[in-house]
Amino acid sequence: PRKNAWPLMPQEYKRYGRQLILPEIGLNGQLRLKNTSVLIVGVGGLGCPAAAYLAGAGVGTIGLVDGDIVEESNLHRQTLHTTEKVGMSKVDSATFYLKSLNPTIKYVSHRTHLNPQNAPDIFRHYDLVLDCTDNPASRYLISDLCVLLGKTLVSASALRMEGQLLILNYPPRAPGDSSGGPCYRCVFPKPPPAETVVTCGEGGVLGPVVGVMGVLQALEAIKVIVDDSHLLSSQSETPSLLLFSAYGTPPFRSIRLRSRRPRCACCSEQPSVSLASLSSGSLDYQLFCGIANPANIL
Amino acid sequence: PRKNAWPLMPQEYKRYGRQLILPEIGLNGQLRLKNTSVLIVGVGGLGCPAAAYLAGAGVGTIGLVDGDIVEESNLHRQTLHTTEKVGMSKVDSATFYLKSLNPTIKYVSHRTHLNPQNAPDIFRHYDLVLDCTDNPASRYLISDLCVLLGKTLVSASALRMEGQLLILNYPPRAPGDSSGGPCYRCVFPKPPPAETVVTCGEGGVLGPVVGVMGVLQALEAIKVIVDDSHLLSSQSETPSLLLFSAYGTPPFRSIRLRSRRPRCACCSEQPSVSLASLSSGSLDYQLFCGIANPANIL
Amino acid sequence: MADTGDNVHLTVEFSGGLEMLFSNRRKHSVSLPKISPKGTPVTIDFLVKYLCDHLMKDSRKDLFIMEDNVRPGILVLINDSDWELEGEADYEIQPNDNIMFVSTLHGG
Amino acid sequence: MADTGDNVHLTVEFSGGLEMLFSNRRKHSVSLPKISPKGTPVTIDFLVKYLCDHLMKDSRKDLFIMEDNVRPGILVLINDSDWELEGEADYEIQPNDNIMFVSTLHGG
Ligand SMILES: [Zn+2]
Ligand SMILES: [Zn+2]
Repeated sequence: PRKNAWPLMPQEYKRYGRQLILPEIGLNGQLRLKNTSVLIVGVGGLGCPAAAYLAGAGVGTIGLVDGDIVEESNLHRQTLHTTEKVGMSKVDSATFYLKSLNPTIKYVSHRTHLNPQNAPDIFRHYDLVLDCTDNPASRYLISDLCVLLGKTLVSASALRMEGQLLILNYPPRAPGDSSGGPCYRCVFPKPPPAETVVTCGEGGVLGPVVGVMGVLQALEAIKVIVDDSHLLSSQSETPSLLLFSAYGTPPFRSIRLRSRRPRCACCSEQPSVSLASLSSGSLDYQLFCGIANPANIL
Repeated sequence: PRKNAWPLMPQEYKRYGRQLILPEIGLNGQLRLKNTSVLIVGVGGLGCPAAAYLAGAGVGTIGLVDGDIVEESNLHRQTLHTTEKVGMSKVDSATFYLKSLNPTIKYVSHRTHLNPQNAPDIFRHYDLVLDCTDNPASRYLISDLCVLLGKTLVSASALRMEGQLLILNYPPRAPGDSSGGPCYRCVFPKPPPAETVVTCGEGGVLGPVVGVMGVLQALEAIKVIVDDSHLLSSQSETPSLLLFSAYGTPPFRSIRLRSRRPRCACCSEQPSVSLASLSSGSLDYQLFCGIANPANIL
Repeated sequence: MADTGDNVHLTVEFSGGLEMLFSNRRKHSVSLPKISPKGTPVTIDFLVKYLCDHLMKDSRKDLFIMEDNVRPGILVLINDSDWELEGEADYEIQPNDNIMFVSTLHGG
Repeated sequence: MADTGDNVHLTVEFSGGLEMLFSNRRKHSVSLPKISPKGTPVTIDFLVKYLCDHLMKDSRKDLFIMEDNVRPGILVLINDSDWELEGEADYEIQPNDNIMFVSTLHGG
């Protein structure tokens, strides 16, 4: 993620001044942000705030993937989309907003549902990925791709009054290298039975609950991007999961997670998941997750 | 905060459907949101996300107080304002955005810096207050007014990589009633020496850090609004302070706070702070906070 | 909470929707015998069956266990650590342990 | 960490900017004598002076103490509770206590 760095323009010192003076960011961090490309998969309740704060911070290239259109029932929590955008592609609606917030960076639109065939070509162009989707099949697909292509993944989810956040494949190392961070399959080797999976449409979700998780995804992404070795080593020692519950006491809890699973189907020495198995269609994520009626998975 | 309730319009069932099905909200909660007015003091890094999620959730009336105009250096964190709004009043810029997100609720603009003379007449019209300001003088003024006028206050702050959040005067009881929640003076009876106060301009702040705190203010406001007695009683037992630190392990910590201070200058039986002392000008918040050069305090 | 006699006291928490299977309460105080009927110290494995038999009022047991194990998609946390760091189902319950069952969320 | 001999070990944390006065480190392991020179158990009061004399490299002592007390605008937390719930400066330090000093923030 570290391409050639050139100094900032005068306007950028003005725009980013309040974060440039932070010792954790500084000029080096700002240049890293500028030279990094981030893919946000899903432009809903998580993706909207995540995209807004990453654009605000000056991430050089932001890619947005979503095949859905804006619906009125999205607006209570997907606060980039506005009432007059109902019916428009979510990617277009979000890009319209983001360009008005920060016209100095690059936005790439992927108006599509993600699948094993189209995903590798999209993911290849980015340094870091945010999973802002809403179903298990896409979560496994995104994690597998991040391992196979060597990208760190910031993954979050929310439902009702609760949220969960974890950073996967951090540091991003080749399959079989036990010093790499765990992947989604390390933590969840088997998918949940389909009948236990509740969507936000069925279970509901409160706007600021999913909003908090999305903003935290942006924060973790920035931390990964500006990371230098000493921070990275201290963090990667203990992979962790952040649990949030609006009515919990305490509301936030940090959980220590396991490291890479020696027999993980994706990140171990002898993985059964490969780019070839993805493109050949031999990996059916919807079947794997027990989806009876395989519609668009994103 | 509970005025006459009338049922929702068909369009509102659609817009708020995903939160209406939450048992913690339901139709009663949605009607409470609709019939509540919230005052947001400060439309910066905290006020922007707080306002967006409260508007999204359908709070009936949102008042915005700010005397500042949008600057380019705000945009990395104050994500309601856009590049073309630089130079416009922050209140007008935010209102423009909020109306496009949710045109079905009422917005009230207070394009002014808050002071002891103008504040009581503004606060009187609201049920709940969010302190999204950036200096000690306004924090004491806002807390005093909330006690004197019987309003609960959701207060947050952020600097560099850290944030703090607390709910004050909850439940809101008359001065001298020890069953009321503590006020800002109970927790901080003496203001910090002026030379120890660092602003975001001087110390910097990361966008998603202040963003998380603002979203959490919206969440706490919604919880207070939809609260019914059993939740209220369980929460009011232990007033708490949420500490957030982006690089902390763990990042979030919940601190048990004291209850009302028996000799508090504002919420005790024999307070020295009163509406009369505010309007007469005998309370000088800037002098109290040791500000050498009293400019606009908000 | 201290131990009394032959029981071990612990806190059991449910989140991510699992609390709905347990009387809609997130936090439960649970008291187990120190020694299982088999004569061995009680483990998480024992606790899971105990919760299923005694604490769970909901009849949909398969939303919590599958083939005698906690079902896929539920994280078991022992004092805020993934149970895989602590010996999984064989972990022996200690007094005042906090055992949390979290159903993973997928919404966004 | 267990106690060794006549010392009491505790964790001291600084946040809200105070860490800048203490070598830019948020978390410190501190070992105090169990009994102060006055012959009484060590209190927070003792700890504050000890930190000022031994741990604080920064010369601007007035950013941490004022008139022999923690300055206004700093919250002192004993095991995640406001010290006013625990006896304030007179609280006697217990082994493995976590004492946190938080400077309140005002930005927004
Ligand atoms: Zn793996
Ligand atoms: Zn008070």
